Amino acid sequence: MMGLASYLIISTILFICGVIAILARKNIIAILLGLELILNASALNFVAYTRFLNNSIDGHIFSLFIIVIAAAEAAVALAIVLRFYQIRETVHIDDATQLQG
Amino acid sequence: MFDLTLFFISAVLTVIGAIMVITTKDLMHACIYLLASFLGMAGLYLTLGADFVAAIQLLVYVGGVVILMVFAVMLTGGPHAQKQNKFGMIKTALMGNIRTYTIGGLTAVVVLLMMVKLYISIFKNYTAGELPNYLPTVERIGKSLITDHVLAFEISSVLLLGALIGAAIIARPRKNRIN
Amino acid sequence: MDYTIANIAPIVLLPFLAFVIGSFTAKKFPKFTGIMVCVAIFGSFLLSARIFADFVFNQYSADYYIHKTFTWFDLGPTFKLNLGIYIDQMSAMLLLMVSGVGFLIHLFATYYMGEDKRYARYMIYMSLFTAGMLGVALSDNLLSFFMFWEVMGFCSYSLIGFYYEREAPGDASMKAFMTTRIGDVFFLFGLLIVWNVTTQVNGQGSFTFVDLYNVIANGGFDGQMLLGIPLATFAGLCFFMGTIGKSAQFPLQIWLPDAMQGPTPTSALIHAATMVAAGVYLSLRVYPVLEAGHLLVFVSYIGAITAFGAATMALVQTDIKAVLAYSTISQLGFMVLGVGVGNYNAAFMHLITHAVFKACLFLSSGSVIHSLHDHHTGGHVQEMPRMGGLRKKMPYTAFVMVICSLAISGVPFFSGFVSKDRILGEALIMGLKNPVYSLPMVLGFVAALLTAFYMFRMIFLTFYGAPRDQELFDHCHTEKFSFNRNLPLLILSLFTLGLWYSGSLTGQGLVKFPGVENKEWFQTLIEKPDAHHLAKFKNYKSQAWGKVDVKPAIDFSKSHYDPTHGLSAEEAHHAHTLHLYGAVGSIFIAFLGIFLAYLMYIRKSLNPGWWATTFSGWYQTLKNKYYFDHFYIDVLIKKVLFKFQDFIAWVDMGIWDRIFIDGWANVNNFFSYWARKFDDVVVDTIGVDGTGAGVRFFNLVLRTLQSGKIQFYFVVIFLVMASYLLTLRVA
Amino acid sequence: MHGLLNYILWLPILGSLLILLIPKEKVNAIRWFTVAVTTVTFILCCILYVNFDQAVPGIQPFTAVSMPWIKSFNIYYKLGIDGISLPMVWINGLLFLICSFSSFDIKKMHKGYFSLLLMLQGSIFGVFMSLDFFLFYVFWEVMLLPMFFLIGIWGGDNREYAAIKFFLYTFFGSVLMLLAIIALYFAAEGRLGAETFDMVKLMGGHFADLKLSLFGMDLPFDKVFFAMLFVGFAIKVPIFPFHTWLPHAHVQAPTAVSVILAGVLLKMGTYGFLRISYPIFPQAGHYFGDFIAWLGLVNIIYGALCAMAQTDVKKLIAYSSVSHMGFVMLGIAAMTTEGMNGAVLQMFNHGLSTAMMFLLIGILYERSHHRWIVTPEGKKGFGGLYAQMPKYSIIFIIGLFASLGLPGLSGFISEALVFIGVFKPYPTIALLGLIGLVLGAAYLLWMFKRMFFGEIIDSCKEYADVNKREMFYMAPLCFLVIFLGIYPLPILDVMKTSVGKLVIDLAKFAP
Amino acid sequence: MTDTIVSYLAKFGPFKDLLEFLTESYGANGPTLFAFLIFLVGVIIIVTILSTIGGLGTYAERKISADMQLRMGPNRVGPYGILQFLADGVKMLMKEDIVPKDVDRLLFFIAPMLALTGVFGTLAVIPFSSGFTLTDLNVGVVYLIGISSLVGLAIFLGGYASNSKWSMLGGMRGASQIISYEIPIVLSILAVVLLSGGLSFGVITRAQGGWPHEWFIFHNPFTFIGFFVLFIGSLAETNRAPFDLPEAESELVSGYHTEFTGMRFAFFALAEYIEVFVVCGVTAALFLGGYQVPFNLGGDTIWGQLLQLGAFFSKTLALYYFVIVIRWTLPRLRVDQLMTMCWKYLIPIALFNLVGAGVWMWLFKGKSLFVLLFKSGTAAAGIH
Repeated sequence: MMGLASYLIISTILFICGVIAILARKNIIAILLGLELILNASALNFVAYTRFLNNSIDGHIFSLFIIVIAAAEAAVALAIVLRFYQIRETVHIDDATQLQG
Repeated sequence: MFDLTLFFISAVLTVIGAIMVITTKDLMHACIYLLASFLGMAGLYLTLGADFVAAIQLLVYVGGVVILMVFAVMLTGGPHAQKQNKFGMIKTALMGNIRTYTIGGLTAVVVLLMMVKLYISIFKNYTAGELPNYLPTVERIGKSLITDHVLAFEISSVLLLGALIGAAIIARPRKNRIN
Repeated sequence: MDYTIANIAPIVLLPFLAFVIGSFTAKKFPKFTGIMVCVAIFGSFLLSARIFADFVFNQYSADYYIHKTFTWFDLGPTFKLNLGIYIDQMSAMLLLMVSGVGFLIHLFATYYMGEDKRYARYMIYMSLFTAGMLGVALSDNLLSFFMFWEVMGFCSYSLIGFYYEREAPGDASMKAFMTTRIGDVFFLFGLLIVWNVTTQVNGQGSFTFVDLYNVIANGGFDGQMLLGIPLATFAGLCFFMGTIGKSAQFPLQIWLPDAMQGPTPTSALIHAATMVAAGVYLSLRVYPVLEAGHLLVFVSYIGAITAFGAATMALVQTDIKAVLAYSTISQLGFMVLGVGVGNYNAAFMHLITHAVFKACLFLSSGSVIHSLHDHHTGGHVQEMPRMGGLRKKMPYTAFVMVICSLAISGVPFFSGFVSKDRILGEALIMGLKNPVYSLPMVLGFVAALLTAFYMFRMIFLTFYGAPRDQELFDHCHTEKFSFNRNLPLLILSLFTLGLWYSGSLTGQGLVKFPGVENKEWFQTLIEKPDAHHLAKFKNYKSQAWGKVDVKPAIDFSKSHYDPTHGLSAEEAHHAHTLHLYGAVGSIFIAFLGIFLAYLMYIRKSLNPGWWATTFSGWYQTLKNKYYFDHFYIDVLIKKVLFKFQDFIAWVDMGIWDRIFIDGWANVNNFFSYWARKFDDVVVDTIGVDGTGAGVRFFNLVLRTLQSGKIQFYFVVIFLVMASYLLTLRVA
Repeated sequence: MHGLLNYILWLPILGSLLILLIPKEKVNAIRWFTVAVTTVTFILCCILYVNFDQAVPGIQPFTAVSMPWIKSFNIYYKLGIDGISLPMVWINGLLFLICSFSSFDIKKMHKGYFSLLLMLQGSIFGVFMSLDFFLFYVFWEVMLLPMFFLIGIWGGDNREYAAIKFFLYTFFGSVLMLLAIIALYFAAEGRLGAETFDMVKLMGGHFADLKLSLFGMDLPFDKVFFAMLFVGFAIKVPIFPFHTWLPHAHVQAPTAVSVILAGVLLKMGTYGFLRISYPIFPQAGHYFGDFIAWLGLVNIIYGALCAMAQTDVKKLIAYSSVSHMGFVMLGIAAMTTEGMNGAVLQMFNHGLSTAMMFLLIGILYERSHHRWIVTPEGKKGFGGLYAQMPKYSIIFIIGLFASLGLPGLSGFISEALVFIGVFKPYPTIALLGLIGLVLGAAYLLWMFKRMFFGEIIDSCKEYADVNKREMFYMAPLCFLVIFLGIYPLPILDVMKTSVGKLVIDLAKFAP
Repeated sequence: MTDTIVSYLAKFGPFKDLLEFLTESYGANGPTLFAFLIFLVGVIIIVTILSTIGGLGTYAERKISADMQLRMGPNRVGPYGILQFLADGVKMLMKEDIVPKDVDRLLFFIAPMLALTGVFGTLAVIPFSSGFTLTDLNVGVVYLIGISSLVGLAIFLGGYASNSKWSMLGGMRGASQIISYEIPIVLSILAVVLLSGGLSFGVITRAQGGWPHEWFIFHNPFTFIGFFVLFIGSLAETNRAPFDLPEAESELVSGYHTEFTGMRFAFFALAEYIEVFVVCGVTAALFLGGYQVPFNLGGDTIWGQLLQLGAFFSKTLALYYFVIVIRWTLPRLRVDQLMTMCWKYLIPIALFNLVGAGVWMWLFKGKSLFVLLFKSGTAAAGIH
């Protein structure tokens, strides 16, 4: 029951949920939530592979770095969102199109 | 048995949390569901013998990221803000509609196919064997971090510092711009 | 008597230590400093007196000397610099003279400078000077000689410029230093030649006199040329340039009159008794080189011209010190003339006697000047036209000054007669023997005449006749005897008597005291370093500086007086006869000079004003010092040197730096301008911007894809990733 | 004892970094910290001096430091001193100690100033200590940087011009030097078996018969690169006609920097001749001997004449440095024991006396804020200073006479040694060089006369005499100038063995 | 998982027999199930005791403040009014559960639970004694910090869900305060971790000794400062005075729990008081030797365990008393002062301490100041 497959299924569900959150939501923060989900899905995959495929510690370390990067990304992204909100008074993703070609 | 119980509780928490994140209409609730999902993830890590990762998951996501998210949600509107800003834009964006969910769903199906294809190759080569015992990982991670992965470790520390300063600078209100 | 470091070195070190200690105590304890300096020099005097007594009374051999060396520094096998002391009869006498006269002058200075606010500083400068002069006397080598010589030059500079609140002492001190400096650098070059020659002969360079004599004795200079001139001549010229500079000989005599800007004791010690005499002493020390270089005629001409020219200039001076200054130059000229005519010991004797009476004269004039106080200007009076009749006010000074004037004029029984007569006598012999010397001979006699005249002119104008400035006369205090004002004068005047020098006390002189044996004294103790004398240096070895004196292995027999001075009997008779003529002539000349002065300034039967107006051209020439100062300063320095240096400086900054160095910037600008043009037009506008324009065109087409909607991008990303992964075959 | 040179070299540089940590308002802390660092450095230099074994020719073994730096290019971090560099190292320690006291007068940006000063000291130490050519070059160039800023920021009215001129000029020379260094590096492979920057290995005239093909001509390798090194060092010395940066730099630089510039920096050029040019290209050295000797003579007389025409005191002293460095060049060109010893001693003594002069002018400038002997309007700039500032004048006299070479003060012995050394090979030059002595006395005394004698002019009446701090840092220099004039052995003894070895080595290659 | 109740009991013979029996009859899952049961019992005991202590905390607070203000304090219910907290508790249970109209219901319900969960979660790793520890996680410290931050989230959610300005401000203040002060706390705990070489409370406690000089607080100057940093940070973490800005009565009515009544309010209050106990206990375990008894009196026996419990509780309660005294002594800080204190003073000091402790470890091979000072004392050296 607690095999590799179950973990991979869980992580796939998380990933798919993340993708849907990213594509379906129009609120930037909600999109960030989706990103977190995707990151977590990959981290879970790493740890799961470590457990089932080889017993080296590198998978753990990789997921640790993913956590670190997620934290940094959350901090910076939210700061940008706040700044964006201060300037534009909106968090609608389609309003952030200043960089269009 | 204890493990199995923990696995079930965690898995359910994770999956339900994740699904609720994409289905709920309230952003604040989504955050709380995300928290649940993260807690579940920590539990899953524990069942995988990754005690340190679990603890860090708890520390970073529960103590840090979710609170940040919640803050951000609160600062960008909150529950009872006006719906429109001075440019006439929608202030608190919709949490999606049929069209976006359709696009998302279709893409998700494609991604799912892709992942399935990936997993097939994994499972072809994978044979379930004797699983190793749970061993404390803290020391091994620590040694590994300052020997094999020291460069990545240092770079990530610089990254965090940069993120800290960057976030502080970006988010700081510029006094002369306030009307 | 044993000589050790402990009883020779203090001769120099005592005054030097007094200078060092005095530099620290001068500000707080000026009186103490003055006394300490006097005591230190008196200590030197005692030590010198012991050496003098030892050499002159005990050894009685011209061959006896002490020479000790120590290594100053050592730069490896080929270079070792030894310094040391060399004492023979000549240095022993010079030491006694310098320390004795120096002590008396210091004593006088405590009176003369006693009220000055920089009294202590004055005394320590004098002390340093005395150390330098004693060092010169003790030096065994040209290098330390040169070093002490320059120390004296520095002290002279400082003391001439002692009253630095005024401009004139500044000018005078600089002039003095610069003029002597010209001689000094030639002296330094002479040193280099000596070093080189000794290196060639001995394999080891040396500056010592004995090595120099040794080299000359071994013919080291023979056949060597430098810049087309025989090396010995070159070296001799260089050394003699040192003499010319330091002893104020023609043509570098210009600094000495100006040096009178210093306080009077300074003039007495430095510019009359010792430093200027050091130049002559150098000539005497390097006499063999002069002789080997065949320079004696040249030397005698320089000496005679100086003696005569300075004497003529002294005729028209009105400043009491200026008269003495020109007289000093003139007497130095006599000494150099003595060297030139080969009368070695007469020249040295004149150095000693002149030091004594000229010091005395200067001190006396100082006494006079110090007494005359002008209440209008607040300064002292030096102008003779404002004096007159002062013998009533200051009898001691007047007496002493008359005695000394008699001595300098060459009146018999005074020291000046003894020494000057011998120089003139020798000049007469040479002049008669060799027509080349006739001009120096004539000039020498005329200068002697003029000397007597202008000295008594000074005496008469100062002390006799009626007071010409009554107010000044009235303010002048009547002289009271005091130990530091009059005692030095009296002691010095005592030694202007001829019997000390003429050999009368030892039975050599013409005037003999009954019951006195013929003993060695001046004439033969100071032996001319001729070939015979040099022979003993041929195998000479100097002693290392040690604690105990080791006398030379040779047992020197005491010298006997040789009336013929090593000449054949006939020659000696001839010389003696001529000497007698010369003596009679010089007595006559001296009295003639005094008589003329008497006629002019006491009897007033000859009017000096008439002479001045009649020969006004000559008078102006003499007043203007033959236009030497004008030529040197206004023409050579201001017209030539200043123009040249300004030109050089202008070339340096204006042409070389501005145009050639900074000009590179323009060259650079030119190239950089064209490089920039090329860069702007060809590379940038056509190449780079052209590419940009091309890119922009495609950009217009492709930008529509960039909607800026992030979710669109995500979709694209996912689709592309998926499409890529879906094409992968399952392994 | 083995790491002593490391400490001496890096202590000032460390100090210059640590100063940056002191808040810039705490001016006194910065000053005294600098004094502390320079004091410790100076004490270390004294320890170095005490431990020096004068019997050993060449590099002292106890000082040798050698470790690989950039291994792939055979570049080593190699330090060591011998009798030629020890006096320079010592005087560098001393002068910076004195300058740190003198720099209390600085008015702005203390932190940067003192930091740069210490950095300058460290880099100069590096030049005098390094035995690896590459390291030498690095320190040589590093030295330019603090110098540039020190002149360019804290200098006089025309400071930017002077600083840029100094920098570009010296840099031009350095580039030629770099070319020679690289050429030697590659030539060493053929001659010594391996490419190397090691000065000690390169020495010994290995490159005499190499040919260099340039613009289609076959040129002798050693002569070409000797000439290039010559230009590089000559600019630093400075030798006529490369001297014009010096008056500008000196006049514009602040006092302490002038002192360092004249006292130590100029010696780097002559040190380069003694350490690099001559030992590596002895044959070329003999070949160019006459030329260098004549240039030295021109330096002496030309510098003296230019000095005489100046109305700015500092410019006058700057030109006098040109003149005095001519003596050093003359002594080096003579290639005799006496001449070389005299040259090295002159480097040291000139460091002392000219440092004194610049410090004294700095003290005066502190009071007067101008340096004109005769102002551009033709009036007297100074007058009667002797009466106004008696103590100052006494010190000035000591410095002045040391500068013009009065026996009994330090300058004389070295000049005399130089002349003794020069006389044998070049009697004519020796004779003409004497003109320089006369002119040297002339311009200094003339300056002294114009500034110090006579009535006190109105503008000079408020000048205070030297204060205790100024007395404190002038006293050691006065003492040294007099002491070394009477007893030069402390310096002569340490250098004579090394210099003697150099002379003997050079004599082997005499044509 | 060495030092837990189960492992402690496993040292006794009868328990082993019981385990063997269970293994025979129920297979491998038997002992696990039994261990789970024992664990459950332990949890119930601890939660009960701690809830009591939390309740008593309110009583102690009122009594001590009364003492300081020369009042009587509660004195009606029970002897000296000691049962006052029970009375209060009953009152709260009986109260009407008011849910305001515009609140976010989900969050309004979750927030108190979350607070209590966070606090109770931490109890799992608190080392009450060498035998009586629920679980000695080898990442215990990290776990504790992570799980206790749920309280901060709970406070924020409470403030947000109430849909009231006061609550909102209180919640925001609480959250920002808690995440800020977590940094100095973690840094000063890391210094201790550095010294002891482990992340579990057992390791850290065992690295210390019974005597004060063996405690980490006196190990070296850096830990001495670190103790105060941790203590100050803990005060801020638990929103105690002078850092009680989230519930500042005078400004924000009652802060984040203004709208909560009845049992929900009780949860918040209880969570706060238990958390104070928890942080005090953590501080005691990290710096003050935890449950260590001098001479290791009693050893593994039940008496020894009781002595250890006594030692732990006495240290913790002493700190608890100190916390209360501080509350009634110092005035409240301003928000900007609070942040200045954290970011400009505590964090640099904590960083400095961390580096300093590292340098100390490297320089002196981990010997304490005492050992260095009295190197010859074999007793001191032997204990390390």
